[in-house]
Amino acid sequence: MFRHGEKIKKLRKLFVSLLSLIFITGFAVTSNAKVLVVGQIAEPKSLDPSTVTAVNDFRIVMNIYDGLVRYTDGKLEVEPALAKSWDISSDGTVYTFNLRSGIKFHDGSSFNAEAVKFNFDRMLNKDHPYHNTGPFPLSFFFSAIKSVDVVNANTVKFTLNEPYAPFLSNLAYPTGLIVSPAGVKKHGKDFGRNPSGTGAFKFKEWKSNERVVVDKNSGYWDGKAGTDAVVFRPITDANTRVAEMLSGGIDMMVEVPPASLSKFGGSKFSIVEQAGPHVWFLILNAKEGPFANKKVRQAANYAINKQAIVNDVLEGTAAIAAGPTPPAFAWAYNNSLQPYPYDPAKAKALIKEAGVEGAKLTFYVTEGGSGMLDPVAMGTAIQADLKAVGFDVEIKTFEWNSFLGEVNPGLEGKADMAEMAWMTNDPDTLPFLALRTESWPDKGGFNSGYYSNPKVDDLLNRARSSTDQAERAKLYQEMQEIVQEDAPWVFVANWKQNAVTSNKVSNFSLQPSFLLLLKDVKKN
Amino acid sequence: MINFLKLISRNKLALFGGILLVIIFVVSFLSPLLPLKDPDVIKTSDRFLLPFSEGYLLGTDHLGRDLLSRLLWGTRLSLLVGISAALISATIGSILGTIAGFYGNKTDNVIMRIIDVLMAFPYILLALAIVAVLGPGLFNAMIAVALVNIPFFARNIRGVTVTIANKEFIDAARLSGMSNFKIIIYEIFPNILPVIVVTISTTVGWMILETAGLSFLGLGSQPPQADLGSMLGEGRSSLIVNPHTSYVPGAMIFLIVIGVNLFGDGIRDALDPRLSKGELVKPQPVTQIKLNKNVKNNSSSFLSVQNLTTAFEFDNKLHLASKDVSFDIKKGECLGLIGESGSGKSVTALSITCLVASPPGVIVDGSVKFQGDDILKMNYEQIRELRGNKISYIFQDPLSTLHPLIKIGKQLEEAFIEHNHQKNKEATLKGKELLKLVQIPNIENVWNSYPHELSGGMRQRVSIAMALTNDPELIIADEPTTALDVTVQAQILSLLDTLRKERGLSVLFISHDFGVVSQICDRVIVMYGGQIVEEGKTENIMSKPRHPYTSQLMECVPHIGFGKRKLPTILGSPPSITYKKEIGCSFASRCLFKKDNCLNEDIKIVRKGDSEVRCLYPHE
Amino acid sequence: MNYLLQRLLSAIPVLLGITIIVFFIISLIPGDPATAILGSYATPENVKLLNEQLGLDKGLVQRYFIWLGNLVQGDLGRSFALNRPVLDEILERFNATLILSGTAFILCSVVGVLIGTISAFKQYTVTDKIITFTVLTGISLPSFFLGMMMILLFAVNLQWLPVSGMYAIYGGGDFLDLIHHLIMPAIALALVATGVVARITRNSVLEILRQDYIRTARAKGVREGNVLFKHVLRIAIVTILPILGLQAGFVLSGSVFIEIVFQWPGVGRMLVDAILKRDILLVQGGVMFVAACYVLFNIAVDLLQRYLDPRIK
Amino acid sequence: MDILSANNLSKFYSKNKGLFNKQSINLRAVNNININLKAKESLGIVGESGCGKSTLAKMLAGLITPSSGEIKIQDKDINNYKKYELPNHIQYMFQDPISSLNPRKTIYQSLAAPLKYLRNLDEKEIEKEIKSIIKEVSLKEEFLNRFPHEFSGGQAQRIGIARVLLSKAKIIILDEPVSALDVSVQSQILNLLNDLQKKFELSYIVISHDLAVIEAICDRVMVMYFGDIVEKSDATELFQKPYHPYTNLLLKSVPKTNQKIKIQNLIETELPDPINPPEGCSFYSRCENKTEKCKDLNPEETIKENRKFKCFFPNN
Repeated sequence: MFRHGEKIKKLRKLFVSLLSLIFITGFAVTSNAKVLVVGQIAEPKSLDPSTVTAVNDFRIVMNIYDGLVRYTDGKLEVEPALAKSWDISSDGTVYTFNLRSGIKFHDGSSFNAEAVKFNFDRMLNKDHPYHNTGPFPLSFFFSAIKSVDVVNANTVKFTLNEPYAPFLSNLAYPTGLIVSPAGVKKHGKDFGRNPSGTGAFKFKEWKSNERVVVDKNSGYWDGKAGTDAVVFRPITDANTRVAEMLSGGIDMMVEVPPASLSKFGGSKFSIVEQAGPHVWFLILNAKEGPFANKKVRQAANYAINKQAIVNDVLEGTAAIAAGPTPPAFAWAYNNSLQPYPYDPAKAKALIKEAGVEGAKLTFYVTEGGSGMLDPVAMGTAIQADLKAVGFDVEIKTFEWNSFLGEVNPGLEGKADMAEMAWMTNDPDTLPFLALRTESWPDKGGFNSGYYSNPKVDDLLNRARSSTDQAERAKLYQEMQEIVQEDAPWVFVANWKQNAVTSNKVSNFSLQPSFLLLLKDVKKN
Repeated sequence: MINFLKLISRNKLALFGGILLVIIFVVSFLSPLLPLKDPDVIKTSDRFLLPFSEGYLLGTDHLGRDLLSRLLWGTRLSLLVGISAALISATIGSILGTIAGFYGNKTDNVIMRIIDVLMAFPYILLALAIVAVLGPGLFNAMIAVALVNIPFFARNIRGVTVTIANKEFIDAARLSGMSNFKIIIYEIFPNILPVIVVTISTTVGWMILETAGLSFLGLGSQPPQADLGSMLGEGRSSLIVNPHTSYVPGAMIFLIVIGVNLFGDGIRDALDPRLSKGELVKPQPVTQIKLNKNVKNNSSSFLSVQNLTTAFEFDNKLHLASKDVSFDIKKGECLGLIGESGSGKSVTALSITCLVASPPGVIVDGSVKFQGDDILKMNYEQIRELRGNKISYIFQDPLSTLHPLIKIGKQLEEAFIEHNHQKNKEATLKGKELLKLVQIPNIENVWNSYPHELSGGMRQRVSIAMALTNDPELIIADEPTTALDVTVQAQILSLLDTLRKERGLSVLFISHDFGVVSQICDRVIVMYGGQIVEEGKTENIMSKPRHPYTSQLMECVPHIGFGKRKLPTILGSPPSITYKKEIGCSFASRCLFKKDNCLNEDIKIVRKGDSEVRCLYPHE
Repeated sequence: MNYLLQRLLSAIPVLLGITIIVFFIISLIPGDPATAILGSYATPENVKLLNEQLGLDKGLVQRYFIWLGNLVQGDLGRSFALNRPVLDEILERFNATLILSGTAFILCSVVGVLIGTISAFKQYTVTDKIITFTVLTGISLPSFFLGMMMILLFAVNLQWLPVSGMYAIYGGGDFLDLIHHLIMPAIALALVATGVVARITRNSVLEILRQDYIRTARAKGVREGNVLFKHVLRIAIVTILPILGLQAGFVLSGSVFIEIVFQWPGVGRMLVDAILKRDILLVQGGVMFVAACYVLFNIAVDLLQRYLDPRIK
Repeated sequence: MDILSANNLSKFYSKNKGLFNKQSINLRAVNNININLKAKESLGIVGESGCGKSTLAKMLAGLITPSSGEIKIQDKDINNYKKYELPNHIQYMFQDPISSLNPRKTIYQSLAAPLKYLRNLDEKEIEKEIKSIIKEVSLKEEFLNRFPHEFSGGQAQRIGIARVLLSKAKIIILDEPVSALDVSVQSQILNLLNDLQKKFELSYIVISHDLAVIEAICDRVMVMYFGDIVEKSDATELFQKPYHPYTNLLLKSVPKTNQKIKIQNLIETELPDPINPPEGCSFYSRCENKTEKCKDLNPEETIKENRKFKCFFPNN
């Protein structure tokens, strides 16, 4: 018995020392000064910019690749990038780009006009040998392109079917980033896992669910990056992401949950904010049910307390939306537009007028998704507001992809309202894809609520083909007024995107384009 | 039912769990009647209020809803879901399990393969897929949780059913003309019901956790409806800043599940017959000794047992198994202890080295002097030194008394190593020598065999060899041949007799068979109802029993050579062990010579002729 | 050997059954993979086109057999959503799941059996009560909740342990670094299973202690320590082995939550996403892999049991 | 006339040797046995554990299906009886009286089953029958509402007897009817069985390992060894003058109260391997009278002085 007791004592000692060993190593982990760790909201789908659609993926690819043009720092205006300059034909259908010379892709191959042609042909031409490396869901951004021609090694000519105002802006979008043709030829379908561009960082490794690492591209044409490397860590759970940020596991995180912003108030962190072209709205089913009546749609706009949602639920990380176009598109925004005030009494009156008191509504809510902010909480708050004016709202929640599968084909026969949010690069995109009669779901658009106003259709078509920005602005502003009055949506919020960085990080700013540019960021 | 509640309330933790559950049930099911705020009313300006804020006892959530109200409504829903899920999967699972277990063969094979398939599938993914198919919602989550738990029930119930289906009463029912269906309903079901109840009670908590898990993944209840899982999911997004929104539902889940578990354990214990028999209490290495008085024992015999009284303690009552047993064994003597079941003979034998399982066994009186030292006054280490060394045992059924998973050789060596602190080499030599001694052929083979690979006779020889390991001076053989066939019995008895004589061993030989005892014992003690009723030389007792019990018992043993006939009998059956104090002769009720005063007072053992007898009117 | 072959062959119908269930359940989920691939801009037109490209316009049964045919040749297909060979993705992540669940499993087996035995051997003492209470607490907490609490306490407040991930982003990568990251998730994952194992062990040890062969050992004068380690544990392990086999399944399932909470780069989170995105081939491949491991593991448990318990032959 | 007869009855338990070995192993339990039972007769089957006597008994009662051979009851093959008709003719009494009663049913419920399902009586008749039979087996009426665990072995065995009687079957197979009971109770049960046999004109097949029990109750005895009947005889003659050496060994081995132990020769006690039964006489290895002939040839049934046995060199 005694001998046995001694054995236990020895074991205990061993155990204690083992434990302390483990904990001591824990304190030894310190961060490397020159590596920036970014907390991402999800695992990227691919690092082939032509194939991805999520902002989360854009945040990485923007740092690996360059486009012909890019957005000016802090603005939504286009400036030269891989193209030094360009000419636009007077009818607005031919764009000729003069390319920078001597630029190499990370894999060593050269960037030239052939590479540009390869990129767009791959996306647009079904017979291109590498078209099968797609699908390219956003290729319709460039559907106006008739042909891409190599004039000489440093000159490339785009011919469009018709004048298309957002063309340059779309080129600056991640879908327009230029990938290495040699890389695509080498890796084929797996190019997305072995990306090669001309950007400030070059791809180093991608470990599933762990990290994507990019190294400084020391030969970058536009000056060297401020850090040796950037690590993108996918941390899907917002809470864990916040915890990692607090404990120093990451240097920077984007899309900070509003509720946890208060944790980052001290001097150890800094919060960066930037409004961007984002609008969060409710699609109302204008084809059938109570919302077929304009008065009821307006009533919904009056009934919802946007102030409470924006200030409380979203902790001030968003502003009230007045109409379909976000104020971030300053030149196209109608400043005279006033948001629908919170007026439940008026809402009730309108509902009574329309004779749909106590109607039962089905409301599609998503659990989360690109730009959706805090959709369940917002949906619940909206449900409560509508209940207050006499609507019986039943919420159905869906995971993001199922949600899109339900909503994009149209709400007819299924729901009366659905949440939605868009982040775009041009004032044209959202209304053109989601408000025109021609963009009803059965015609291949995203007008899931079946809104139709010939006047709006006309305004949008004209704005798109004009190359004069002042004229476009006028058309868009008129459109906004009509749409606000027609209320096909409930206009809820414009997001101010945010990010938190540790105090070691400097020279960081968010872009209104929602893209994450890390080249100039330094870490001390 | 009252009995059942009593059993449960005996277990304090279960009672605590039960009370906890009752409170949670009552409060949450009364929530519609309680003066609570509307759980769905949003007041975003009051969001994230801490517990004990004005107007909000438990604070508010991210939309400013009253947490207390949501908690109670949510608990109500979660309980409903958990219990319904448990009931659904229990019903379907039990039906499948019963069918598979009862019909066996192909039916069993097909059902169990399907169950295997479902079990190999990570259940949470299966549940997830089912919810994805059915669409989100608490009801669908419940269906999914119920479905994925069916295999668990089916497997459990199948196992129990197989055991029951092989019981003799099922054959008996079949012989009573019952169809398979009726057998399942009337014979099997009542027997598996307790298992189902126990399984349900222990899985409800698990189901609540699982539903919470699905809600955590966002597939549970739809807003604004509250259930504990979705509350936890909602709270989680603000865990770091406002942890109370997670703590509140988390704590409730914890309380419910711990309540269910404690109460479930209580139900399990109450329905488990082994517990009431004390079978799930750890037996101490030495019988509990609580001597009431100091028994004087001046005997200088080799072994002297004086006034040994051993009892079983149930419900704080002492059931006396052996009463005031006194006897001596001389060196080299073989003493037989004979009696029917419940006569106290085995308890007496085990009490000598304090081997009666305790609890429930207690030695309440007596003295056991072995070579001058009182064993009942020794400490554990001293007793252990005696066991298997100077005093060793041979037990009845060698299949259950030999360790099933240790090779014969290892088991033989063990006693040697424990007592001699010597290494394996000597122990092996000694062990093989002993196997030769008990005339085991093919020693090497047997050495490396497991007990189940040997025949009953071989096993008992191994037991004898094991008992002889440390050259003991006393061997206590407790019905060593009862489980054996007659032909084997004869050989074992002959072997024992030879060894004892060769080695001058003292033997205490316990048996119920007069034939066996008379063949090898020098002296015989007859026990009845825990007492010695007669003692004397074997030939005297066999030829001239004095006690009416002894004589009547000997008469009703069927002997060969008398043909088909009516046998002499003893009326009634042997007394069972009870805590009641009975005065007088315990055999009186069955005795043919009973007189009025037999029950008046305790009867002392007296010398009559060559024997000692506990009887007022012994045979002449 | 013969038995091993027999068991392996008998696993085939089970695995086949799994593929059928996975394939058809996933196919029943509304929505389609094309929507997931195309993201927000998925128009019904594009979806239809893409579905044709992916071969999803073919009949369900036909697709199933095509998949099965490829599987036999070792080709698990290409994930729709990740645009990557399924096998690559699984192999890369499975390692992590194996490390996490394996550690948790070993933890729950060793600790569970150990404290269960101690608890039984010290029945009704303070030790027993402390263990019983701890075990009860352990099995009454949702593992994901526990994980969250652990992060809050040990990672955020005390900063002893890293919040998430499997290796440190820089400087790490060695064994100690792994252990360091493994502590919290492994404990959170193992806790429930440990509780279950400990409870069952306690009961079976108590039952074993009542057996005749334990009395025999005591009658031989075997020391209590040896009774416990040589006689009781031997049998206890044999009785608990099948339970451990079951626990492996629970641990594997539970790892889904833990991988989410601790951002462990394993296969669990991937499968949840894949199910929701209807990435049929990835789900098929992943679940097959996990299930095959579970089945193989149980065969190993069976073999071990046959080895430890000679009576079974 | 024979009330029951079995011809060439065998039972093999087969098991595939392995996955790829289609050849199966036959475990021999009962091998080619012939039995006949006359009305009002009691036939004993005696043998050691593992000799196949319980398998034989269960086959006769229809609880196990034979591998080959036929069983006839009242000259009608048992396969030709309707599904639940057989128990009306033959009943089986179990060795362990307690475990043959459903622990969760009262004695009344257990006893009512045969009346309800075999004899289709109504509630009133059932109650009457049960009350009368309970007297026959000397139990009190108040026992009827108790559960099996409240009874001693002897009482439970009386309940078992009562149930068997309620079926009105004339043939009863008694499998070790008293081996689980205390000596003082054994004789009560044996006497009861003898009395009931006379009263209800029953035929018994008694299975036991205990020669004394068999002798006390049986008219005729069959000695079974390794799945085979090695000797058949009138009870009295068999116990006085065993022919087969195995019968002789059994009789010799029974301990007697009036003699001290004799030193036994350590001859083989093991039964042959049931997977590989020996070519010759299965008792060869243990036999005192064996010769080379016995090793190679299995003796056929021999009739000598009206006695049947399977041995080349019988005792006496």
